[in-house]
Amino acid sequence: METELERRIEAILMIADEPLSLVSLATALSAAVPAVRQSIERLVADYDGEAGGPRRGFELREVGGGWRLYVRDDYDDVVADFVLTQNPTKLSQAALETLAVIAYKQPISRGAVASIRAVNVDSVVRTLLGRGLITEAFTDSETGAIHYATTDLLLQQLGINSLDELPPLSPLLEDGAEGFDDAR
Amino acid sequence: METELERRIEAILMIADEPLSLVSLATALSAAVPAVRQSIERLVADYDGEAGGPRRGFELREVGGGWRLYVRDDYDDVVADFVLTQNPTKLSQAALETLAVIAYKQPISRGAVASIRAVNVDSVVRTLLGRGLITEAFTDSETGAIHYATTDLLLQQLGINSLDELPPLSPLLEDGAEGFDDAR
Amino acid sequence: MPQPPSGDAPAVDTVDADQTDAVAGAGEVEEGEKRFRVAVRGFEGPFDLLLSLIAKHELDITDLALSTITDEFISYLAGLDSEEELDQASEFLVVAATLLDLKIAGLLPRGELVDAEDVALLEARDLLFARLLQYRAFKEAAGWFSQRFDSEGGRHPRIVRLEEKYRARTPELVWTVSLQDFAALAMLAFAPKEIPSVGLDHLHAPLVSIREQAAHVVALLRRGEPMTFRQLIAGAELKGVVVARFLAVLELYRHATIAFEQLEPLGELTLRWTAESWSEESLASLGTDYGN
Repeated sequence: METELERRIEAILMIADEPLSLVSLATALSAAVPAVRQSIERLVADYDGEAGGPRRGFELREVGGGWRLYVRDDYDDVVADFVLTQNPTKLSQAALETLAVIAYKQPISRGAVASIRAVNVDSVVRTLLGRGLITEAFTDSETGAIHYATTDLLLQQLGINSLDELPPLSPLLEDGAEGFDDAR
Repeated sequence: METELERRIEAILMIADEPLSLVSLATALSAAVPAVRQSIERLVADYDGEAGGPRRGFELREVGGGWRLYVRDDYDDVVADFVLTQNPTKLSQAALETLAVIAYKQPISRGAVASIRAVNVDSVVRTLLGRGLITEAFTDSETGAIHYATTDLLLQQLGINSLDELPPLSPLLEDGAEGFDDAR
Repeated sequence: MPQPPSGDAPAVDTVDADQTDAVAGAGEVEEGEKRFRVAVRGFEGPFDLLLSLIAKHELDITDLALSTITDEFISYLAGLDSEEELDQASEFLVVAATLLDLKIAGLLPRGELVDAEDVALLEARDLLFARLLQYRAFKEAAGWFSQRFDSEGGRHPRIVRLEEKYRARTPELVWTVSLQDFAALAMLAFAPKEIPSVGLDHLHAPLVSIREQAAHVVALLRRGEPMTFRQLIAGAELKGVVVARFLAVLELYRHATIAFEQLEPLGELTLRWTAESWSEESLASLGTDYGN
């Protein structure tokens, strides 16, 4: 019965085109979330060769808050020729820095980002929106200022599951930031 | 060594969208065709549970002269249910707006749509493709960007015979839209 | 140790080796070769290193001739060709603006005369340091983002077209949009999105506004009579008001609207209106560096 659940999860993973959360898997399979979690764990171990079988050319990874099949990184070079990699153009330094500010300070208004960056960030914010890396979280009812937050797509592209996995800003900033906050 | 070949084939199958012939696999892996054939046979048996492991939720099948991973027939219902939940009968507002942008600006790349809509449109474009309302018109040879166009199905749904019958947008907005193009 | 602005600034001791390594190590996240290097009296090395030394109070900002750095930077700019280097250039501008503010704060007279005004100005200086630190921290974080994007960009998730048999079983689309509605949707999508400007003043109302104080200073000086700074701050009770008024004077000086005279170090500061054209708009752009 448990094994059967793993096979059904395998079938769905085969056609999924984005990371699937435990909840959405459980809903689709009419199964309990803990059971799905256990099955996922077993599948991960299975594909990693820890269940008696071979270490597969693919792996099951948790990225962006969900589970998805990936080519195992050992074989990324092997498949590179096979995929039409449409690598999006790299983000500029300005865009990366703005993204970092939003990631750590979200939800944050464009004006607040600009005051940290000390430059106008309008076009950069637009680029980040178009890339789907940030989204409009809410609009302040008093000031009308749109506040931005990062998206699951950002987590996916960073290969992490939650914002908690962002590296801590250096302790230097901690000191600095306090002074800065006071000033505002 | 032989086993290693199976893992590399597995990696390629995981991301291959089309059935792959033995020859194209052999070429990609710099391996001999007979060795690839044997590996494929072993993988088929492996996924079918004849190599000591479980009978997987997916299978390796030869279709149209090539090999591709498919959901195992036994799990068709599970997958069909899942697909159903992913595809409601009505298009979302985001999908409709994206469709409108493509209709008036075709052929247009996904990136260009994203920059007009200021959101990421990847999943919406997939939905529209899946619904047959848009199609891949051509791929820019330089950038590799796929350009999309609308289909006859859209014309039918709108009750018109050609794109010329789309109501003209006000000249003012045309300017605005062009401004955005420049800004990209 | 802070030095008075006039007089000979002693050469700063050479940076000890391990420190250089530490900072250079942090910078290696981004590729190193063609980065902007600075050579001013007492310091030679990457701009980054210069910054971190200033931030750690190990190099005195008042010892630096910013004009030399700027000159070097302009000639460095002339040799730029790639977009990446241009990124560095814009980064420099951000930091240079902060450095300039820092230097203005750093040039304040200090010495035996320690009074409330000086203390407040020192606090303002620390705030600018804080901004520098914050900028550096986010820059480092951006480096991490870039690395992750690169490494994750090389990974391959399974994305394949849905098999036809499943696609055929998806429920039929219920189309309810009329031709006119469809055109209206297009118009909605093409309409230039208003980018509402965000008045920071609403968000973090500052206790004292430099712009307001500048308006006050302008009003006093525009009458034409020179005034001493002491006269300018007469009646100001709040420490913050004095500081803001001083910063306003510096800002106005930067905009070449006023000139000042100081006959001897720590002597009386006399201010004079020199601007030929002045509009309220000029006032609006004042003090924006300070976030208000």
